[in-house]
Amino acid sequence: MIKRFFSLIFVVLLALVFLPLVTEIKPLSELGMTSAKYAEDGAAELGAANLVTSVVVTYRGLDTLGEVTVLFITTAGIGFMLRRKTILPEKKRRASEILKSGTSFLLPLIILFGVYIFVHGHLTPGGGFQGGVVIASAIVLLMLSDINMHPDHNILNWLESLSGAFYVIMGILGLILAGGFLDNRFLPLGEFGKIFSAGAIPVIYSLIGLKVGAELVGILNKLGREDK
Amino acid sequence: MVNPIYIFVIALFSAFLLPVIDKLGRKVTLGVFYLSLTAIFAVTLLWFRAFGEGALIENIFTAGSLPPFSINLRMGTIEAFIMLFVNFGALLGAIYLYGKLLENKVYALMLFLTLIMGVNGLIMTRDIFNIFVFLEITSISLYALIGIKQDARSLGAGFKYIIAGGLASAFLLLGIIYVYRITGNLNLDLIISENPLLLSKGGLIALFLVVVAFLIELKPWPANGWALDVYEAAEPGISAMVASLVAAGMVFVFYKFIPLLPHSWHGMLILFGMLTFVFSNLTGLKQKNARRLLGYSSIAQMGLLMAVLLLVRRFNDAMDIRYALSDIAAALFVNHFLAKAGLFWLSGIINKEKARDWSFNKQPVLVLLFAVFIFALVGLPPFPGFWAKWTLITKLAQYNMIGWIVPIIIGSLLEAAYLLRWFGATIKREQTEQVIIPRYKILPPLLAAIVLVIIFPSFAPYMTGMKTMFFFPLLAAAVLWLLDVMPERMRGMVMILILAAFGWYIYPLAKGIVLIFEFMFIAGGIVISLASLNSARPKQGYWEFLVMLIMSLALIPLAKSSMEFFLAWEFMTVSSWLLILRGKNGEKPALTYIMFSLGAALLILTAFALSFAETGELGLVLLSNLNIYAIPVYILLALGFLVKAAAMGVHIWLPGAYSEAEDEVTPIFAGMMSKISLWGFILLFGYMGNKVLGIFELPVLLGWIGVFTAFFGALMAVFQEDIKYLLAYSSMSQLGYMILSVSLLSHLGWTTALYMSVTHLFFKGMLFLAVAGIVSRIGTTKMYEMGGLIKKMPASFISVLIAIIAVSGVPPLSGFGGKWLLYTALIEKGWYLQAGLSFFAGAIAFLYLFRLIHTIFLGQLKARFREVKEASLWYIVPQFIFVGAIMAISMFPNLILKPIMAAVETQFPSHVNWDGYTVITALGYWNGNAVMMITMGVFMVPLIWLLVRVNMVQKVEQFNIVYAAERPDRPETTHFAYNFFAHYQKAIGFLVKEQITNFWNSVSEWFHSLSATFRHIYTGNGQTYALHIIIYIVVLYSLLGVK
Amino acid sequence: MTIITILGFLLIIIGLWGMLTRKHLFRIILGFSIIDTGIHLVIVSLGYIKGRTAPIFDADLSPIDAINRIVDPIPSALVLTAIVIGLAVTALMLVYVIQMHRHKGSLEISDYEELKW
Amino acid sequence: MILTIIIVLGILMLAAAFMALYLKDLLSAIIASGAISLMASVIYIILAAPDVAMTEAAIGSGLTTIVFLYALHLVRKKQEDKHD
Repeated sequence: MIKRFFSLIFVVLLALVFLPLVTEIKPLSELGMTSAKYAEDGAAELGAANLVTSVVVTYRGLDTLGEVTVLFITTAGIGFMLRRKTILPEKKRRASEILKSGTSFLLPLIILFGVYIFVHGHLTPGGGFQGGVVIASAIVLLMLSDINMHPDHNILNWLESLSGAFYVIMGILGLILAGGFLDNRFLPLGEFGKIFSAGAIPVIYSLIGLKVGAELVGILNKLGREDK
Repeated sequence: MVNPIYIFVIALFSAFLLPVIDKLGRKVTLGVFYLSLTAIFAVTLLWFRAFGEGALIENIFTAGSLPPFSINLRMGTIEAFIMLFVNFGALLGAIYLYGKLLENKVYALMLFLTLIMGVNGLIMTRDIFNIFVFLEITSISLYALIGIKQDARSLGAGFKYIIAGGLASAFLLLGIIYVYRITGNLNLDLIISENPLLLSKGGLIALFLVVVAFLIELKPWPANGWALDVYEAAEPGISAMVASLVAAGMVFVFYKFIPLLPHSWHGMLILFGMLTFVFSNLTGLKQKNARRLLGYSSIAQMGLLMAVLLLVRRFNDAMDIRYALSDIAAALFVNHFLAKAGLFWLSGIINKEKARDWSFNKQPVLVLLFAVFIFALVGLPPFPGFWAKWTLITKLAQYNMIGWIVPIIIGSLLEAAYLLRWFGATIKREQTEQVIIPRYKILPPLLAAIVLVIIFPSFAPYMTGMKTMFFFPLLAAAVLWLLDVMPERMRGMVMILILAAFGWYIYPLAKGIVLIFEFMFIAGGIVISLASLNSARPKQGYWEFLVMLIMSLALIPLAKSSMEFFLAWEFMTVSSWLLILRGKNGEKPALTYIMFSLGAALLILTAFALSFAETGELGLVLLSNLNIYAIPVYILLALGFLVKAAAMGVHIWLPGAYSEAEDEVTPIFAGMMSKISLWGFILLFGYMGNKVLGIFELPVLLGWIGVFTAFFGALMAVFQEDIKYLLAYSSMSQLGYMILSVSLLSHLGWTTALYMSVTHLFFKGMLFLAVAGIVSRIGTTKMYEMGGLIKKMPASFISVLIAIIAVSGVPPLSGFGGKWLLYTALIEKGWYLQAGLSFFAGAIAFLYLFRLIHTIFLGQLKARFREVKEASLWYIVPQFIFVGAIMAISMFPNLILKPIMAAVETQFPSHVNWDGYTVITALGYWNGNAVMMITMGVFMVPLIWLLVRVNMVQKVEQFNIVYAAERPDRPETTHFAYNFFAHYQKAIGFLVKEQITNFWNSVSEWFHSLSATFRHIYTGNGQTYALHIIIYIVVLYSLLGVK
Repeated sequence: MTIITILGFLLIIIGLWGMLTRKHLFRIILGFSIIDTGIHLVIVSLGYIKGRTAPIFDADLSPIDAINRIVDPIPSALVLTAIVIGLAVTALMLVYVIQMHRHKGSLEISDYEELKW
Repeated sequence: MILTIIIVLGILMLAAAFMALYLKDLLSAIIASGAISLMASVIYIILAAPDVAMTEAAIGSGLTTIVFLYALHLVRKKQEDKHD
């Protein structure tokens, strides 16, 4: 009880620490120096219509590489934590027929949608992460519909490894052929607003999408496997 | 130069591809894994070398834009330096974990690589949000790796760790976004240059949140329970990574943010760092679990490092980038990095939970490694920690931040207490079970230890002007260690040869008083060492420490700078401590000894630091120029030397140390090492003369301490039953006389002190050697178990007899001259009270000296000693060398008095005249020759009378009482000499009750119970730990005074 | 949009409160994810400028006058990263809980106190 | 108008937060927590951050909830296994 009391007091005090952050900081009225530069030159420099994508994939590309790495670590970590010495016998359960046929109809559509999202990441909202999640959700649907179905471990591994490796290679290409690591301009910028534009951004975002998708599926798959 | 981006590329590339490569077999995967780590290390090594050759800081831009529009990295000297160690540690850590990595899934390899990448990123990146990302990469890899050991304990610990880490990240993220909001960018350098923007209230809070997040990552006291749990429960290979690698990354990030901190925060943050240092060490005092103990030590070191990083900002000159290696922080960092990782690795190899259960199973390599790491952490020379401590304290004094020295000293002593206690206990443990240890596990700690040793030349900048010979003790010890294959006696001979050569080498450097000391140390050392040749049994470490001790003793008077003095002093302390530890029951006394000695050393260090602060130079001569700090320096030095002299009040280390050290070593302690404190006083008075504090003249105070030491030492000697204890207290008493006479600050006083010092070496050497010889035959030091040995050991008897005549100060032997000089000197100065008391003490001395003859040699021989033979010649020969010396100087006092007086004359004008063999003072004269003749004549008459009547003596059975139908439960009570002075005890026993021992025991207990109290905050509950963090944040916020 | 900033902070505080007081391991993690959501709200709200549009160029928005018409793209980019990292930490915590439960069969934080002092 | 929506959403979110912490049924608590993210993504749309909105909806409310449910399932299953 005394701990609850202390918790209450100190949480309230912490709120008081935060208070000036709300009262003293006025709402933003114009862009800061960094984002003003992005707004002015970002489109011309990198050729992507979605400025957030420019920031995510190129200007702050190292963050994004790190972010992909974080997901990668999580997948590895979960696989690592949930390792087991013995494999328990499987329990079988049938999924309903409706769910099954519904899934087989929906699955290609959802995957296609996911691919669309990350391929258009430089033009419209969304990108590798969002597309990756969509693809992952398709696979989850599949896993739910057929409890015994699991994505092929090997394919996942290859997909994850290769997309990651190619992502890094894109970075090196930027370093060698253009201005720096993860610079997208070693490919032609193309015509602004078109799908084949913005240099390597669509390529990188697609790789990110594949990798994120594979990793998320990996996470869920590993958790799901524990099931048995 | 290789772009450091490739460090990420290598790590990520292999991490991404490892699952695929693993299909080719685990060995291949591991090959790629180790290759990647090596490549990363190679990259940093290249950079480090480039900076060594004068390369400039390199900024690495990404994404083809300049910062702040893109993320940039920086590779500079400090970055390269930290990364060099991080990547080296990573490689070693990976080697250590080889077994685990082989048996676990490939994920472990991937996680390890990302962990390393994360830490490298943390160090290089200059973008604050990127710091967050790399922090997460590091933390999440770590969270997963903590799960390498799967049991409820380590999982629970890992979960608590995640909670804490998650909270820290949350605050960091909030702080970062507000920093961005206020400054409009995320580039650290730009933010630093636009610092004023952050000085608004909102800005300061944002800054506070960022900083506090990294503080939490540094595990500040008391909000650090989660980290301790992980140190304790995780796989030691992982704990090693947390304590070294990850900590390095966090510290460096904190360092990067320091330029942003408002100046007004520094003091409070330093205080919090120091609190962590002191209280973590305090809490460690009660800890029994080895790894948790290491955890406390790690956290303490991080606290110190953090405080130092902030303090160093104030030393404008110390930040010269070219000397990054020799910087305090760098030295502390390297020291802690390697030693702590090494100890965690060792803890995995030993694999015992309780620190007390550690044993090395007869693996000398492990003992050596353990010693290196522990000594490095305690800050003993020649390890980096020593230089760090030295420089830190001198710099603090120089920059007028003397107050900070206090927590550093207290914390260091506490840390030394538990680490050295642990070391002592482990070394002394019975080593039984033989465990096979995989070679690869020994390699990492071995390499870490080697680096700790070979990094030594990097500290050359501190050693400018320092003579090489001050490292001879180490060198000699190393040589003897390498000669380990030789027969034991041969090694001993080599040691004596080394000593002789060293004596020959330093002879031209020594003049006057110094020469007298050198004579005592080198000649005395050689003679006494002869006794150690008596046995051919292998003695591990014996000759090494002995030569180190004697050589460092000899070096101390030769020191010209405080650095030289302190270095030799530390070598002396360590080697003597290890010699005590070698004794059969040496564990406890050695601990007491080293604690007092380290305390004394730190007092002396502080004094030197103050002197440096005032004069700006290290020369000891400059002590005489002191003005502002004269009084504190005087007092600190005097206290340090008093502890070393075992003066009244701080003497409790002495009896245990003397009696538990091996019998052949005790004469060196008593005859030689105790004199070093006398040298200290000569140094002190010689340079600083008389100082007055308030109404007290300090030398007068010291004189009183001396006379009381003489008095109580004698008194306590009276009531001892153990012969080595008796002699130990006797030495204390004698040293009291020397302090008294040196405090006189007169020609006669100093002459007395030096004269006594030399003769004391002779007769204490004899006595302890005689005792060593006797003990070697009868195997006990208890006097009530002896008796009647006169017939069995006549040679020993003669030497003891001569010695006690000499000690007691009756004519005709040399002790008389000492007493005579003393009283003359005291009266000349007008110290009548002191003269009276020392006369009284001299009388008491008879009581205990009488027992040496009476109890050991007279009375009746015990049955079990019927077959005892005379002690071996190895003991007898050195004794008789001393006998000859005593005879010579008793007969011809001017042999020794003349050089002493001539030497002292450089300090004080002499009022003493010489006439042939006669010393003439204002109060009378002393002709040693005549005194000798007369006394001999007086002595011979009764002796001959007794010899004639010898057949009339009636013999009494010693153990009559045993046959009186009683079976005594304490056999010693049947001995006629047991508790011999019981009647005196009734009268004056209250004076010798162990009040002082009790006092120091209660000091120790007080610290331990304080430790027990404080560690109760670590309840083991993850939520409580989270609450600690919140409280820490709120409290720190209110104390920093963010306005 | 100060009100959303406030909302974010309220969520942070509530999440913190839950994390500090609820005993069930799942609730602690839920508390964490509430804190995370709160932080994300704060970040995005700080990048918002009244009356402006998303930083995506199309027929309506040309790069020329973008500087006066778009909201700050950087917080959005940062939040993307933060969200993914949040998921990662949450997932790892849950896996820890699963393993803890496997080894000890308890989901109460107070049952994991064998390490102390 | 927008302000009203935000206020309503805000109140709902706070309520959901309390539900996530205090609802007896763990399953509902998890759903409530997912709902917070979902409502947050609506707010992101209002804040002109469609990318964030998509991500929060997909990851914050979608995936996180699924992971939670998986974990819950595993733990419950263990408990049942124990009771058997």
